[in-house]
Amino acid sequence: MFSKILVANRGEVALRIVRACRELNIATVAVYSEADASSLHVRFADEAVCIGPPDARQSYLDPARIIAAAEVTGAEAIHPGYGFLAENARFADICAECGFVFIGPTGDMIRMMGDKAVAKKTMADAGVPVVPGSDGPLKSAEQALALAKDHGYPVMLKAVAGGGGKGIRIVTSPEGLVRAYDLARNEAETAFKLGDLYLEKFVDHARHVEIQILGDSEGNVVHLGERDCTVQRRRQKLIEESPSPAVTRDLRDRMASAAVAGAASVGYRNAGTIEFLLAPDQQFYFMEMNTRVQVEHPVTEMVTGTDIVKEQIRIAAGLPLSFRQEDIILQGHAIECRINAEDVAHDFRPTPGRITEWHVPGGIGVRIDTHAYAHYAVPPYYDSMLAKLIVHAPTRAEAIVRMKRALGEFFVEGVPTTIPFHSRVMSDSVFQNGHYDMGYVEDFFTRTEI
Amino acid sequence: MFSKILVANRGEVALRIVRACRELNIATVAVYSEADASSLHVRFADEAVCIGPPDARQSYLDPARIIAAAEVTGAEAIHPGYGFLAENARFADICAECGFVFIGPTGDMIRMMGDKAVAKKTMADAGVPVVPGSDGPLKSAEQALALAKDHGYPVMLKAVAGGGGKGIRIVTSPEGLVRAYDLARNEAETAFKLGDLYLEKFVDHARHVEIQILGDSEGNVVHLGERDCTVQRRRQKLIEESPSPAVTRDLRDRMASAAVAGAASVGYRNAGTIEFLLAPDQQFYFMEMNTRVQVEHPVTEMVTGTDIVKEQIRIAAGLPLSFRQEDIILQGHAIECRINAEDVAHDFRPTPGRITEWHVPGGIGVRIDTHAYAHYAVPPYYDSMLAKLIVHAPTRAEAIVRMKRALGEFFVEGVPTTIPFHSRVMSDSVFQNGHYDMGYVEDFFTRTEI
Amino acid sequence: MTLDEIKRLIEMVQDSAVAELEYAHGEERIRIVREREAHPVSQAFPHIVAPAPVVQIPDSPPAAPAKETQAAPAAAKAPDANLLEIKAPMVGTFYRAPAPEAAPYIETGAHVAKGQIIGIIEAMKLMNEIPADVAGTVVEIAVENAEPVEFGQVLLRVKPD
Amino acid sequence: MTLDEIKRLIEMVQDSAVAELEYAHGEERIRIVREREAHPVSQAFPHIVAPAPVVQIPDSPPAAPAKETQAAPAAAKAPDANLLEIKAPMVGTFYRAPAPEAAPYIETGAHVAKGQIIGIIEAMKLMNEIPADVAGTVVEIAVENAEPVEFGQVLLRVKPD
Repeated sequence: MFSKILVANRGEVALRIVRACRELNIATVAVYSEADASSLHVRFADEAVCIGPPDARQSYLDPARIIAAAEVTGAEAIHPGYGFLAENARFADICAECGFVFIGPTGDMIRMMGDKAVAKKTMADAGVPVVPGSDGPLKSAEQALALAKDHGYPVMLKAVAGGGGKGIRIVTSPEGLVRAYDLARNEAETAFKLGDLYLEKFVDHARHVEIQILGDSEGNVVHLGERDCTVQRRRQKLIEESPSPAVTRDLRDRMASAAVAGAASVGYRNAGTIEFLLAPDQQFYFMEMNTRVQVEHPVTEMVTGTDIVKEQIRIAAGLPLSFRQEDIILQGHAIECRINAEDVAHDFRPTPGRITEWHVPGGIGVRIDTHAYAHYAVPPYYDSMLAKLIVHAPTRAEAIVRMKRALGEFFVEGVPTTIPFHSRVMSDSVFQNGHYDMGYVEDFFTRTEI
Repeated sequence: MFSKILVANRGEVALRIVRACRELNIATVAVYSEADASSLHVRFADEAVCIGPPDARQSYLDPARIIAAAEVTGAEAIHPGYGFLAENARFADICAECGFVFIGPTGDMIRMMGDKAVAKKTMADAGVPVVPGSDGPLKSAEQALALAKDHGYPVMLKAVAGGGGKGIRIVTSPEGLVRAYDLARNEAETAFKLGDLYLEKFVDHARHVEIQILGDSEGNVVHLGERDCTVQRRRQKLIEESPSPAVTRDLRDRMASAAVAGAASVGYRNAGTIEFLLAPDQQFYFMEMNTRVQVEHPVTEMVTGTDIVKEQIRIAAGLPLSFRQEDIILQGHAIECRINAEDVAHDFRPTPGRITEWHVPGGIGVRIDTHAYAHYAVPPYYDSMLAKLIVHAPTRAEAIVRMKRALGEFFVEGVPTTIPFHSRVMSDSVFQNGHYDMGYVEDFFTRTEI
Repeated sequence: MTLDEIKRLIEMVQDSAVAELEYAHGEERIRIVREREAHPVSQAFPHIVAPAPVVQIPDSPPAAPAKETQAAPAAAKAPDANLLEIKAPMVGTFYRAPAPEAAPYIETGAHVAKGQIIGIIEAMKLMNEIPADVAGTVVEIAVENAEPVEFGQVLLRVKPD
Repeated sequence: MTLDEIKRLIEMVQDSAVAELEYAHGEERIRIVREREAHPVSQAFPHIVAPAPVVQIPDSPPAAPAKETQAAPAAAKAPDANLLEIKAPMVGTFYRAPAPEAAPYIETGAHVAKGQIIGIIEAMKLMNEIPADVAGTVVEIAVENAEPVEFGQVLLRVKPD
């Protein structure tokens, strides 16, 4: 096992990794920008190194600074968290070249899954259902029109190099497709320096359901059930739950088997997530694979009793998974609300500033992951997530009232947060009955007043 | 189900009950003394009634004030928590006479278990092993001498009306016994207004292991495994864990069966705890039955996935238990540390005062139950417990490192607390190997420096 | 401006509810900012600062959180420093008269003697007569007839003799 | 305003509940800010207030929490307001000389010109020459040879020309 790990991230996920290391008796090195000197991940790490100014490109996104910090502190491995360099294949390569263990899959694996067209083809070859569409990048608008005619409108144009909801256009007619084709190419060229597009059938009233998998160096691949991340706003996840209210035992078996087969076919190692679109007819389609730990991993930890970040570290150290598939039993129901420093009344505008009052909920079945505290200043340079509030209860209905109860105990003054929004969702009958799809948040604001 | 419950307590347990009610959609009435106006149990209840001055005898211990508060607020049931009126049989009677449901067993049941000699005889009749000793109150010092000769020294003299470790003397010789007999009678007469004593064999190197049971009005009695509460100082519990490191599966079955048989034999209804002395030879002896929820109930909740306070309310409302014995599977290991406002370096002296800084731990497997917060003033009138920190992990070793990690994140300024003490215990090899007995804390301070 | 004048200004700001004072005259300019002592808790838990929140009337909606309804009346009533308060010695329902049709024990404007009964508090089906613990003229009867009261709640305000 | 008058003003503010006093008269202007009690965070997390804690030396015990060892040196060194600081532009290992046996680039008391190399920071096996961004006399070399430095850490203190 490693004796020292550098955490190449900030905020709650950096603290999450520090906690896992502490429980594994591994020393930690936090890196931080000048804007994060008083963040808890810095406070709770064994060592901390300032690596640059607030601008992430000169701090958290700069591989050279991370590696230099690992060198001067004598770290043996680097955990990238999520975001920043977590899915940067070159960074994974650099870590390996410089003699540091990258806690995640290999650079080549990240590269393969980062190319959406290659990822899709790889999964299709492994027998994982994929959304019908172009077989690799589109060669022309004419090819796009022919494919759309075959599969029926609406269809989506997606940038091969896109991700996180960026570079996607939905078109409903041949005229729209012709217009969108050139626009989307130019956009992708500008945004990702690669204009390649692919086409997919657009699945209406779909849900976003993902399977968590873990693969070790002995070739074991275990799944930890699904997470339902359908509650999104502009493709940013807001609420996640496990199990999904739309997934039956049989459907879970089929989705999980597909995910495990897909991961096993490429010899996937470390934590990964296979994201599926789930159609109302229970058909599911591979969307993409995330080659890192997810923000929403705690809901899975709570229903399975596992510690995903510890497993990531064990796997990277060459140890086998600490459980087999038959040890994983889903217990109860977990929900996560992302508490962001955002003004819901003003289009979820980020609201950095100083937190003047901070009281977190407690009691039975409540977990909080946060780097914030009373008097913490939320810096304007990074994402607006302040905390993840996760609850666990025997049933979904009990988890919802528990979440409502916990949100009612969560007091933040100084910056507006998404707490009131989440409270309203927990009281919303559509969320409560579980029959929501990816249009939920838009529909919610149409139905209710802010 | 009730629509409104009055919580006849203060501090963390009052908040615990408010939380359970909120999750059951039951309105709550908090009662409070003038010293507790800014406590969280007042803040989080739906209504709050000031019932008297700080002195508990004129507030939390006065049945008339509690009942009057229930009357003016229209509450249907009263939850007594632990301490104060929780094991006051007369209060349970008064509640029933005034038309309020007392959330606990009947007054007669409390009375029976409150008389230690009757409780012991009742349990012995149900086949529960009891500590050898006098069959009811001692008639004379001569009878005590004869019994002590039969069972061998050391023996204990206990006040029939005692409890919580009060009114107990250990004697090692006939001379000591003669001397102690009159002293203990006088003490008991003064403290409990009843001088009756009984004698028991003193079990050396014993552990305190208790079985949580729940009985409903349909006659179902279910046990939720054991708690090990051996780490005590002057008979005040400091650390509790479940399962006990000293209890094998076979021993658990035997202890739990005895506890269930004992509770079933008297038709016990609501939550109760059968406390056993566990000898090094795995013999166990009934000590007493607590007819209320225990401070340490969260460790059981964490390993069984149950909500004991919700079950208490369900049972009091006449509903059956929401699970059967076969549904209860112990998962992993839980530990609770009681965080008290006490100065460990000065003989655990209580240290009321204003909390200036307050940061609670978070992350995976951590639960906090507390009524305190930043700037809360700890009143000098009541017990010194500020918070219960509970962790849950797959194994005992992991739970210990998780507790150590969580204690390291717990910052309290303004009043000294027992946090540093708990951190040292978690690092102590004797605690870690689990081979400790009721002399542990004394031994710990002999072995280590403060 | 002399130092003494500045000193007086400081004292005025200090003893006031003013947060900041700024004064300019010709060339001269002064600005005094009073120290904030805002109790942090009172911000996070906005309505819990009153030491003895008034009991909520029982027929209000059961699910409404206490924070919304409590304390506001107590806070709104700025107590006159010259008045004495007769407070409820127990929790219960306050009655102004010994029986539904009877005349009230006391009215506003009347004189009350020490020990004189000013009302009844019903608790546990018992009617407890409440004697005045001060003497004077009744300025205000602070609770309605048949209203629930909690310990320490003000029943009467009295101008002392 | 005489010194004695200022002193009296200071005392007035000090003994008051005033946080800030500003007074101007013609050319004259005075502003007195009373010290606020220690920032609460700095109490709960005692050693995290320094904006750029010094990197811990790698051979210290790995399990020792950062709080114990960090920041203290930075806090102890009260920076002289008249001195300029040359700071590390990157994380790495600082070397005072181009090679183990070579003479240091700069010594205390020497004059340094803008753009002059004052040391090397090794990062990712690359030797990065660090030029001075100010000119003046070197008053202090704040890091040892071969010591790890973090971004923004003070390398040299220089008295400007």
